[in-house]
Amino acid sequence: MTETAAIELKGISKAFGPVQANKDISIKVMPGTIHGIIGENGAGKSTLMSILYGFYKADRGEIWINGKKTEIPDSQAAIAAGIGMVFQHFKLVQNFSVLENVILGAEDGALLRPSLNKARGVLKHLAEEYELQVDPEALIEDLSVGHQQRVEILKALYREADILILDEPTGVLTPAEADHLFRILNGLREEGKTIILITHKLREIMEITDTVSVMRRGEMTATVKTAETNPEQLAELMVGRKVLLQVDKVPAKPAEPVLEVSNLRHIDEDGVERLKGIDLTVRAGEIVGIAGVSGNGQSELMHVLGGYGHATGSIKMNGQELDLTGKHSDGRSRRDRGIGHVPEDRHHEGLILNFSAWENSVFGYHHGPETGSGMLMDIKAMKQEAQAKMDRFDVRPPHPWLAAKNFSGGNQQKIVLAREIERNPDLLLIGQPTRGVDIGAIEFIHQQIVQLRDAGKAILLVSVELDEIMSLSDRIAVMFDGQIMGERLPSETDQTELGLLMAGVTNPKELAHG
Amino acid sequence: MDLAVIIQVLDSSIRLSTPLLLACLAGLFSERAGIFDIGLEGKMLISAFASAAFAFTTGNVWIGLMAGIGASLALSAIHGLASITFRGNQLISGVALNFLASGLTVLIAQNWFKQGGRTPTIPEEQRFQDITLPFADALRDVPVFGPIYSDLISGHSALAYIAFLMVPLTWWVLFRTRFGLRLRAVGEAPDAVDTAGVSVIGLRFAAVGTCGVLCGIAGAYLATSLQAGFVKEMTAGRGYIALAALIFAKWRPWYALMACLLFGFLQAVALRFQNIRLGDFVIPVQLMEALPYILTVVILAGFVGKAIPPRAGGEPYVKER
Amino acid sequence: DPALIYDLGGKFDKSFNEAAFGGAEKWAAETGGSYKDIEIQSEAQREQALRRFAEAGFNPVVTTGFAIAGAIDAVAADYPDTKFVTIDGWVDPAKHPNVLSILFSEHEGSYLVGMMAGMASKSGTVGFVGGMDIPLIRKFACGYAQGVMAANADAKVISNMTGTTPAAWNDPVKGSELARAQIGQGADVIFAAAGGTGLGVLETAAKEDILSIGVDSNQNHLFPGEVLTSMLKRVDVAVFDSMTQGADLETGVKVFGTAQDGVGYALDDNNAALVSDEMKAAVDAAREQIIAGELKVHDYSSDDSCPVLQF
Amino acid sequence: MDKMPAWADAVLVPLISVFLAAAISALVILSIGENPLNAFSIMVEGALSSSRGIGYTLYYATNFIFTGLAVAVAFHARMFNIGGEGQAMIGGLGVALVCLFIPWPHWSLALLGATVIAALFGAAWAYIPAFLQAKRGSHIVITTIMFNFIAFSLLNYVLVNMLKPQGSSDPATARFPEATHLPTFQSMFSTADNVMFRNAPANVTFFIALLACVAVYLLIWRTRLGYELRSFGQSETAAVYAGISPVKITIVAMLISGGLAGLMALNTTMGEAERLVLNATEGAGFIGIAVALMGRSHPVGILLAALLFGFLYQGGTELAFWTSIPTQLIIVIQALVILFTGALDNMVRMPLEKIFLNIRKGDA
Ligand SMILES: Nc1ncnc2c1ncn2[C@@H]1O[C@H](COP(=O)(O)OP(=O)(O)OP(=O)(O)O)[C@@H](O)[C@H]1O
Ligand SMILES: Nc1ncnc2c1ncn2[C@@H]1O[C@H](COP(=O)(O)OP(=O)(O)OP(=O)(O)O)[C@@H](O)[C@H]1O
Ligand SMILES: [Mg+2]
Ligand SMILES: [Mg+2]
Repeated sequence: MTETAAIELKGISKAFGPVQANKDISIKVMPGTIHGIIGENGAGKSTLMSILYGFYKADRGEIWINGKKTEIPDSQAAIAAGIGMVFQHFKLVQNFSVLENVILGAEDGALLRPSLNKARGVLKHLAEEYELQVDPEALIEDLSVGHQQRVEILKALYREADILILDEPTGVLTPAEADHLFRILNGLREEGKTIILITHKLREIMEITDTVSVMRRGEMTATVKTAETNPEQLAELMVGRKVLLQVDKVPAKPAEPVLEVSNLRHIDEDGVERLKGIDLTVRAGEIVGIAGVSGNGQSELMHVLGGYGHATGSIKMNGQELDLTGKHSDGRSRRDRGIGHVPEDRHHEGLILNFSAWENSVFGYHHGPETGSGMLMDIKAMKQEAQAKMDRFDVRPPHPWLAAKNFSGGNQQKIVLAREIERNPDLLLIGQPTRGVDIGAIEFIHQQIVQLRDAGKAILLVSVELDEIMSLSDRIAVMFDGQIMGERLPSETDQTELGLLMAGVTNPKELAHG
Repeated sequence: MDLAVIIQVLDSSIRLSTPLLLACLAGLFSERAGIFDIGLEGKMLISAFASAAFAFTTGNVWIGLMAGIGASLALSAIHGLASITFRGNQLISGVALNFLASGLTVLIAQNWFKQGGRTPTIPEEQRFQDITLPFADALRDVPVFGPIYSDLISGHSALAYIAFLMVPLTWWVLFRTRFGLRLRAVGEAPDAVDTAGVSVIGLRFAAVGTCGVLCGIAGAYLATSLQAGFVKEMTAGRGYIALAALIFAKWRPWYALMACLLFGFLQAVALRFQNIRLGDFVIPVQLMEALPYILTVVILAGFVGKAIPPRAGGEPYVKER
Repeated sequence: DPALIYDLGGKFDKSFNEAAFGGAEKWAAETGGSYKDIEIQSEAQREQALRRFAEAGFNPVVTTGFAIAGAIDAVAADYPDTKFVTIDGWVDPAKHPNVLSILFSEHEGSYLVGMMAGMASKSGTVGFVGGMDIPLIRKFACGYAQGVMAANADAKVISNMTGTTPAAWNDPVKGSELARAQIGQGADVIFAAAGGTGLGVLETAAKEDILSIGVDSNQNHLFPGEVLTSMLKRVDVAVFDSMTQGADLETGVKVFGTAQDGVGYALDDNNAALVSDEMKAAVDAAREQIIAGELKVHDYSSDDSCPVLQF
Repeated sequence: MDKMPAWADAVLVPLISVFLAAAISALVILSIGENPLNAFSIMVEGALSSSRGIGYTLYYATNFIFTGLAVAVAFHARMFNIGGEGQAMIGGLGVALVCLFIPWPHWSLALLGATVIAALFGAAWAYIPAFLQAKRGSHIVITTIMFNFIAFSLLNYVLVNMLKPQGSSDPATARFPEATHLPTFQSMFSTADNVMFRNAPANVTFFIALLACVAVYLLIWRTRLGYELRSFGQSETAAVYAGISPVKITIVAMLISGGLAGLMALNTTMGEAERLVLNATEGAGFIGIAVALMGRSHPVGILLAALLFGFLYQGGTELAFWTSIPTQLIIVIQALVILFTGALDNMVRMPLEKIFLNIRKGDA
């Protein structure tokens, strides 16, 4: 083939101080294709893309765009070269409108009004062409994550990007939103745009990409045609060993109820009722998965159970009522009652990013025996304990003194998990356990959860990944608009039925008939 | 209380509010761009000195104003260097610059004029004159409106009118221009600005520079319009009050106007109504003196909700993954 | 050589400390001698400065401001050969034979300018602007009010303090506003005893075409023809005398009252046109009466109260 | 994994920064026609070369340790307490009341009582801003600024109208009784034939300040409360997840902060002046901000920064004694030191990091 590559990287290297994030990486992406990049947490994917987008400067190497050697010293140059990027953590101004975010940096002239008017027209056009509907006047902070992502794509298209980079775009999306995104990407490919897609999900790679590259420890280990490979092979290339892609577990043996929730209601700060009478039971020795499109009250349910959010109704733990509004409705009291909690948002809830790993490993349990019994905390014991936990959970690097922010997402998650599981709770609340985590780590995390269940503990799992819910849960409850729409056994349901329940349809058959 | 007294108090409020307003808007530009500035006091002070010194020596108050702005800008430049270029701590930089201004003004003034850290008195005609608005005299006898127009609205110096015009102008710049959009964005999410291909550093320096210009005007107003020269420490904590007004105003121009007028009004009232007698008991002057501050706390506690600063405020911008 | 320690306000406060500086300069110029001086920056430095100068052999050590009296009280006994002078402060002469306390009868001087204010006022309302609210300033205010009443029994005295922090000495902007507020209430003569803040009062009075009265030093020249007079407190004379006497300084307690010309009113070319003969005659008569002991001006600090003014 | 060895960051960077500040100061001194070397040697001699100079340096440092720690504790909980000045002032009021109106049998008991009251008064003055921040969201920066002004007015009223001895024109209380006078360094360290720290104001409060450093260290890094405080400062949502009450932590942190600021009054009011004067705090509350920031909110750093400022204060006084350099120059030097060590430190750090990285690459 003699066609010129849309993007060609030659010998890119980049070090952050002593860390070599990219080592001599070369890659070629043809125009009008979707190119996937996979790799473990910290493999260097985001760094490579940031270099392409001019966000970082490479130490060495060349960038060729459409057959021309191009210097990309800053994002402006990247934009000029027709590159657009959707970062993993969106680069949006939260209290600006969609329009303002779109025109930011691409205004026509010193006054805003003409730019805004023009953008309004262009957005309307783009929305129709690529299914990218968003309310142009809405504030970003009022939009769902999926819509925020659309704004990011719109930003790139508004700047007439021909090359679009997406870094882990589906990590925070619901399945429906992810499907929608892929439709958009397909549309863009048909228009001749070139797309680079970073993801941890092999299913997505197989579904949409044309070619795929695998990265490991800063190096590009392989580039293959998607059609000529399979998930198992990719997983092995990525992790360097065979990976079990299916959760391996024996049937559950549910015993007596540990958690009994009845008629639980919660009204948030804005006065909106988020939980509208939840009834739910979780027994010892079973995993109950809660499926649902995010924003339907799952987070609030976990918050109320975990002790931050007042509620009415009743929660019984091992037969005893929990305080829902008073002094004992905080996280500390919940932990005292045997409830462990791996929160959805590890960056803002589960960890203090600037604390060391050993400090994080007692977070929430700092009044417990882990910290010693004296007036002062027993730091030596805490460090030893943390080291032991990190070894058992294979946290890499196994250094308790390292700050949490210096661990990759997967390893951060393991630190939280180790803390909560090693406490041996009667009930473990666990939210989005594998968000943004690479498949090697996912396998490990799933194993831990199943082991805990087999030890006779109750587990309540919330995840937007239907695959994860389906494969881990012993029983599935579907939430919609603050209510449980129904419970199903994984063996007796499928993604379609769950999808309908998640959309608020209680009786799928009814829908089929009328 | 008759109209004349009310007008006197309001008139006084306007004069006391003007420097606060200029400094507050100055802080608004800086902090909206994510650079906290507790050095407003120092910038005002150094400008008060420079404007008085140059107005006196050149005999031209406009040159004085320019010198004041220039001196204030010099401090802004240091603040920018420390907090933008070298990603230093913005609070420390502000504290340091306040000290620097406090020391330097007296040191230089003493060196130049040998009058003990003061500038000589600037003759009346070399200062900013009070401007009598058209028809002010003719309309004075019209009931109610007349005194309001000719005694309250008319009769302030050019700088005071500039200060009040700065409010709509600031609003317009912030919310209706490209510069304003980018400036607000860089205070909320500098990474968004950076990835949109706009220089974070350039924008922030522009904001800090604007802050310097406005503080410069504020200082010149004190020394060459309200007063006839520079006296050491003559800003007397107004920079801190302006900062409080800024937070009070939740970083919005029109609210800033309200907050500064309120502070000015409270001070004017406290000055005008000392030694109030309630029967046998005389309200101590100390209570009147503290009243503006007490009322501020009360208002803050009772009516003003949480003030959320610009999200990226106070933090230097470091590219993040 | 003598040494001079200024109070916290600093050497060039345009009134009190500056007068001391003037006295010292005059002494140096006339005698060709030299002296050492320092501006106090913090409380702890008072004692430090006294000791430093005493140990270095300076004699006498002259100090301004009442606040240093406590430090002298603590230090004086350690340096029996050094003479200390406290201007405005009071140190027990029985306890410390090597200390001279110089006290001014500010109330008397204020009384005199108060009389002039009372006579010059057409509206019958006069003002007083003090700096920080401290007893010394109340002493000024009280004497002033008595003088005003003596000239015009129906007169009204508006008395305001600028504030309660040291910033009150250096806030001419507030001084201006206070002056305006008093003008608004009818005042047409205002006495400012407020350090740098007073400059704002004088400035505004000049601008609004009413009369003002300066303090401590002769401030008539600041706004010629607009300042009615200045209440003189001859700190310069006190310093000059002390330095002239040198190490042989006579110690004890010295009152610089009207009789000693320690306080008075200023008359020069700048205000000659403002002071009528009648006014001058009346004030001079009162002055004689005070000297003769026929007229007693109440001193606020004697009992912390003022018969004609409430604080 | 760091770019630079820890010792370089902790020692080399501040050292070079101080040097830069000194260099610029030298230029300023030159420009007003004085000899900088001479000035510098006067400062060092006056502040460090005699036990008396050291006594003064330590006296000032004591103030800055307290106010620095006060700011730092609040900082750890992500609050900016600008109110140290007012809290110290009210702390002083407490000290005065205790010393004047309770007949103490011995200084040690008086010190104990005064310590408790100073801390309580300071804490009480911090309580209202803390409460308003916690419950009403009123910004602590404004409220503490306001409370500084209010404290001044209150103290002025109390001194002028209530506590001032009759007939005195000084707005200050009477001298405290003999039994409350604290031992000075002179009385503690002098021997019969060798007088140390002659007449220097440094007193036993300095050791309380050192104890406070240790206590704050333990509090912040070793106790559960400190752990909660830091957690809250890092992330409020995470703190709530962990069962830490934001209201409680906000208030407790400010109470401790105010208490520490209040303790400063022990040194000035009980230790030095032995009476309460109007201006006892002398801006130490504000210097405390600089000290805390320069010391990176760590007690060891604060101690060092406080000593540096103590040196500048005392050295500056000596400069004023023996040269005709105006005292304002000292303020300028202080400003430069704060600027270079506190705000422009990266100007030094960045090139140093490069150098170290290159050295390592050379090694590798
Ligand atoms: N700004 C930075 N400073 C220092 N180290 C960095 C920085 N950015 C990335 N790194 C390091 O570089 C390496 C590669 O990081 P990168 O973010 O590119 O990984 P990734 O492949 O995107 O991982 P993930 O799958 O978790 O998103 C990691 O070791 C990371 O810790
Ligand atoms: N607050 C959060 N809590 C949990 N997961 C998050 C959060 N924010 C992002 N994620 C997801 O976690 C994944 C891991 O990214 P994270 O930033 O945690 O670590 P990382 O992989 O090392 O980061 P990076 O890729 O930027 O180097 C991402 O795919 C992202 O979708
Ligand atoms: Mg990444
Ligand atoms: Mg990631």
